Amino acid sequence: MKTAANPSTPETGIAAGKYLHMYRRMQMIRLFEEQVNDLYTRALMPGLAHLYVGEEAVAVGICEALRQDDYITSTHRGHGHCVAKGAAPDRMFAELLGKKAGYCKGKGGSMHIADPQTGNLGANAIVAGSTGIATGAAFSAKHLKTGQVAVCFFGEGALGQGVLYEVMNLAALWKLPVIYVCENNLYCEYTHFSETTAGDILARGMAFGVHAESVDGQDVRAVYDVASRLVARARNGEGPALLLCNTYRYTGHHVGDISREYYRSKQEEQEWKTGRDPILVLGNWLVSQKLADEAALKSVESEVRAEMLSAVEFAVAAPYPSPEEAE
Amino acid sequence: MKTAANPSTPETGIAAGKYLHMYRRMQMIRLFEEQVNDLYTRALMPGLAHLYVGEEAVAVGICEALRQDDYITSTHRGHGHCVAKGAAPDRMFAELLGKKAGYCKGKGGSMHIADPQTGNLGANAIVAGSTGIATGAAFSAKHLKTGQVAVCFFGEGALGQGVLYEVMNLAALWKLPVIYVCENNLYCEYTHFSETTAGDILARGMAFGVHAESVDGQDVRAVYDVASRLVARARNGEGPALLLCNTYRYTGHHVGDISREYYRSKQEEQEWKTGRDPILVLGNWLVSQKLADEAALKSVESEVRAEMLSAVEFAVAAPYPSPEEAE
Amino acid sequence: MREVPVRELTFAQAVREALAEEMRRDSRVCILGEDVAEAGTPFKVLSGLVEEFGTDRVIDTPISEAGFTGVGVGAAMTGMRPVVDIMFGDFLTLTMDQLVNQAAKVHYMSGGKWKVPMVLRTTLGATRRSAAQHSQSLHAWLSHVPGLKVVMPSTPYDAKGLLKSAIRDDNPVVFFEDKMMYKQKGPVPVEEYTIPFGVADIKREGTDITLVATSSMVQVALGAAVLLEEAGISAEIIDPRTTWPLDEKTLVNSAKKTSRAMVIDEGYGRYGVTGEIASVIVEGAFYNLEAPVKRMGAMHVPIPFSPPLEDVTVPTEQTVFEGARSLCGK
Amino acid sequence: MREVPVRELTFAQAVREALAEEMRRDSRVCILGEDVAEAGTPFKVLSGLVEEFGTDRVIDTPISEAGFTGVGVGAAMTGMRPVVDIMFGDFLTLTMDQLVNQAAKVHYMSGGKWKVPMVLRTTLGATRRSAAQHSQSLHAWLSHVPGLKVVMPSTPYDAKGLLKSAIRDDNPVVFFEDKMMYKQKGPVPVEEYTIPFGVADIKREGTDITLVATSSMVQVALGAAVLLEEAGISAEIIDPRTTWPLDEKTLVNSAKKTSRAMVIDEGYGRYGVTGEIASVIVEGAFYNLEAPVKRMGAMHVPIPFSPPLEDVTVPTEQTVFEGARSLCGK
Ligand SMILES: Cc1ncc(C[n+]2csc(CCOP(=O)(O)OP(=O)(O)O)c2C)c(N)n1
Ligand SMILES: Cc1ncc(C[n+]2csc(CCOP(=O)(O)OP(=O)(O)O)c2C)c(N)n1
Ligand SMILES: [Mg+2]
Ligand SMILES: [Mg+2]
Repeated sequence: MKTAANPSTPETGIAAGKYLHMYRRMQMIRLFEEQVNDLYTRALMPGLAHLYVGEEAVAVGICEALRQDDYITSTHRGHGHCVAKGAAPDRMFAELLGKKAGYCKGKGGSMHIADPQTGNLGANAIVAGSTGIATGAAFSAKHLKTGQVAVCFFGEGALGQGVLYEVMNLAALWKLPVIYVCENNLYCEYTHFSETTAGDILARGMAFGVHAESVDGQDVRAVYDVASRLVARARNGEGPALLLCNTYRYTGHHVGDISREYYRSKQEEQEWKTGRDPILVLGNWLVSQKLADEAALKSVESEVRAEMLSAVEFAVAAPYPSPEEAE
Repeated sequence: MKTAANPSTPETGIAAGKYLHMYRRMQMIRLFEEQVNDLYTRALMPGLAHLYVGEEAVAVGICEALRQDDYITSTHRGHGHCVAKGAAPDRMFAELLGKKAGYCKGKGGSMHIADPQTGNLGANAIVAGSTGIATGAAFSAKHLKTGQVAVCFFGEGALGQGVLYEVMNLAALWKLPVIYVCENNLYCEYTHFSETTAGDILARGMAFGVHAESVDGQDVRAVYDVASRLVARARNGEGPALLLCNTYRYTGHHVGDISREYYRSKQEEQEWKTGRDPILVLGNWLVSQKLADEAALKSVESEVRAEMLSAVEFAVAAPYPSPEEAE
Repeated sequence: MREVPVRELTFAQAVREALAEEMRRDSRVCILGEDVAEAGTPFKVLSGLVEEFGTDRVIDTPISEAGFTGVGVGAAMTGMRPVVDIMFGDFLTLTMDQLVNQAAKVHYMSGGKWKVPMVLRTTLGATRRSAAQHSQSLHAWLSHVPGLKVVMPSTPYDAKGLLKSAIRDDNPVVFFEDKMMYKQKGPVPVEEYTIPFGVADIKREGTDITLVATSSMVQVALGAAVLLEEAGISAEIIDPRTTWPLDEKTLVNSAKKTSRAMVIDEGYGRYGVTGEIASVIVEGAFYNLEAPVKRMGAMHVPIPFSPPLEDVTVPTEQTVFEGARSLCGK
Repeated sequence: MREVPVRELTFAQAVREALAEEMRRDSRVCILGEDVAEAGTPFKVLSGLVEEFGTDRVIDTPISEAGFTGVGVGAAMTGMRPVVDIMFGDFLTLTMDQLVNQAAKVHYMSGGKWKVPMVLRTTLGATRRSAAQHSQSLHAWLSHVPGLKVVMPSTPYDAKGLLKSAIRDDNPVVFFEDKMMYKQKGPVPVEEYTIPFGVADIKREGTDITLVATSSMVQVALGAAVLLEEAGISAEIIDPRTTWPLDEKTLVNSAKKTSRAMVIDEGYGRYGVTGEIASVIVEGAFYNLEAPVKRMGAMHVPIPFSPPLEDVTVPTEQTVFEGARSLCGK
């Protein structure tokens, strides 16, 4: 890729390499999901999957602010978090196909990828189901004095689950190094969040003594900046935070959710896709800052696509576990 | 009793009879509990009971603002709510002793008194266990257009239960006529509320779109005033409210909790009992306003005590259910 | 019943028709749940109801299973007849306090003063490649709890008749639908009917062995019965239809007649429904039994995602056939 | 084991000693729960621990059973060994998602990558006049769930040895203590010991009938055995000690020997522990049995408050005696 050798960007002093890395990571997520959808369409993937397309800047902006041994917990829409935290696409695809080479030996599938090596405590198919786990990981970090931070990703639908407030209260009382990242993509399944959420999201954190901020979830640099601050704060013993990331899922609730007009308009989808696409936004910025040119960005895309294709190939060819392994 | 014939009080325009009635109701609760403790000490009552002594102004101030067909839900510390809503002490004592004449035929006991006649949906031994029920009653009132209001009493310990926030969110979304009354008596069992409650209680309501206010829970007139406003608001279709009542329990968490020094000082107890006793506060005001004299108040006390003694007598003499009734 | 006009409906259509009829009959019946209105649930079971009954009666909720189940309990106590929708049976975990400590106990604990005419509809069943948190069949838990009735329909006909009874019941009923069965078709009379609780249905008559099967396992047992027939074994299939109340008599009488029994249920095999039903049969038919009652349930592991793994965790026609054949000593 | 120095400890003291020893041995062991620190729980089981281990390791929580159980799961996955205290077993309803969908499944679902060395201690048992929401024995639910181990000690000796094993187990264990038993005394060796899971204990040897009893019911069965002895019937009493893993062999062998068996458990009688254990015995000892296995559990009603009502809902020495005698045809 043609870029200046790790120059500091004028605005933030962060190495440009970091932003290029983020660009690549976002492309990885997008193109990973492209393959997932393809596998579904070709009837090669058992069950369903919830794509993260459109929300890439959230996972990447946050995870880039983390150490490898920091913890994350993830959701049913978890591929993006896994990739951003450093999981290998080939073993992720293998898991999605139920193959033995998968992260969970095929036992987990799309909604349960977990990986101790990258601090991934696991995706979770219960909405808000991992909020306790993330808070517990922060509890360990504090008690064992490891300096680790835990990030709990959840969709805004999880705001409906009482356990979230129970653990925010605990985290605030005990000053735990945990960051609750609310990915508000405007919908829980087929219902707009305004129909299910009274009051104010940030106020919900603050009412429980949790520091709260919001950020444009389509701007990876903004996400990264605020995440870096909140992570430093948590690591510093200053307690938990709630970060509201405003974002949008481009496609259906899951791969089978094709006809969406009854709950949202094509125009709304179009506006998010064209005006605020996180990959375009960062790409344009990289170009405008002369940190990369269009050709370089294109070549990232094609490199990543090739990587994904070979990862898929690996997964498709990989053997299933044998039935005795069920026990 | 020697009082002027139902004069309006200068301050609020509320009939003095109402305040005298409140005075009597508070005495009823206090002397009811005096008997409960006595029954326990004499080993006549099976199990334990949680006394409401010290908190009388909350139940009375709220319930006086309600219609008979308005709903309440209550807690493990529920005798005061039952009395305030109009339950008969003799059948309450019978229930506490497990007698067939009790409100629940002896099946419920102290923690489960329920009475459709007075809109009492039941005391509940699960902390926050009735928050859904109260919200559901408000749901019915709205859907059936009955004009009823539901009041959900709970101790501040219930702020730890996530379901409370789930139902507050629902009540706010659906503008249900429900009032969440938080009785902050400073302790959940043997732990001070500040050790278990981060952030701010009123903010917790507001963050979910619930109107929130607090009041001195030892001043029955103040409680009644704010309750009247909130009830009118709810009946008017303006939605739910959270009312924080600051109060204190004079005695142990339950009748057996005698040695309390390890979690709170005698001095603290003394300050609440002498400085802010709800019965004294109202009594002094009634006297200062010349709405009653000391002798009249004394005679209320002795009338009520006699009533309680005969209610206890009834309950002690009443038969147990026969074992076949278990099925 | 079979004399009146009959159509073929899917299981989902039968459920929907029961709801629609009861909602027309009784304006106090309403539906509460996630994505129940315009979306008609992810399984499309409720499609069309909001159009007829409006968003006042078909009510989308936040993802607050405990909260809206609790609202259902309170609403039921005070004049409504709510049908609460819990999308996946796995999410019952979140409603257990409302269901078990509240709904199930209110009537008894209040000395009969308050009633809770609430239905909680939910799903069960694996093999949908949905992994451990979206595949469980947790009806044993609720069957264990006094104060709850538990319904497990296995055909469109049963689903409709039992759901109508559930809605008319004055106390809480938990209604389990096999999510893999929604598209299965079966005859449903045009005329109104209800099916009482506690009455088992003999889904197939036979003489050599009694197969007691619930919900999803009834079709599996029927398939196995065909294989057994070919092997010269005549299987009688009993569907209890409700695990509580349980029609002990029909189970016991069948086992007495055939002298051999096997119980098949999709819940985890240990400490589940099969233990109770097998024990009831042993208690009632011991002296007529030629062999111990056999049980088949889900393997005692969290349900795995990978198809070759998942497929071996639940009873199939083949494993039921083999189990029954060996029980008959063949 | 009985050669080494032995003292009499109460059940509560035995539990406390197990915790204290494990906390000394392993600094990752901590306690989370309501009023566990200065108050030492309402049952005073934990009195003194906070003085030795401090509030960093004996941690008072808000009334957030789901929340702090979830924290326990996450803490267990990441290096701690939390012991979560749920005051009354009835409150398990609130922890079911964390326990069943999270704790129980993490190890399997992650392909063995993550472990959850968490113990959840809670109580069971009625007759405390605490009514329907504070008296339940809900261990059947957890025994039904793959991924959980379930421990039901019946003596101070067992409580100590089993709790130490639970704390050392690398995956979740639910530990049920009978709250009516806390003051019961029994011999406990001074020297350290642990008791493995899945090993039943023969609490009394006998030849005519096998009484399988769990937790609180072991004492009841022992009392009934004395009455049976007087009636000329020799009862063998087997305490499985853990319902999962279950020591099927010891149960079956005893039933084979005596030819009659009865299972007694304080949980609700229907769809509970007795159904599983009775079925296991029937499966293994059918051809040796003279009579169907009998079961006794709590009456199928919410537990009533009134003493004369509550007392008839649970098995007693007298009802066990009568049941066993009639099972022996006397
Ligand atoms: C406790 C629970 N209830 C319901 C569901 C079904 N469900 C799966 S995803 C989802 C919507 C989640 O919305 P949100 O949290 O906003 O996440 P998003 O899908 O938008 O990323 C629902 C209701 C579930 N998995 N868990
Ligand atoms: C869900 C649940 N957890 C724990 C308990 C045990 N418990 C009974 S009362 C109580 C304290 C409640 O405190 P609070 O809500 O402030 O009410 P108060 O007793 O002060 O009136 C606790 C922990 C319970 N009954 N329910
Ligand atoms: Mg969303
Ligand atoms: Mg309190």
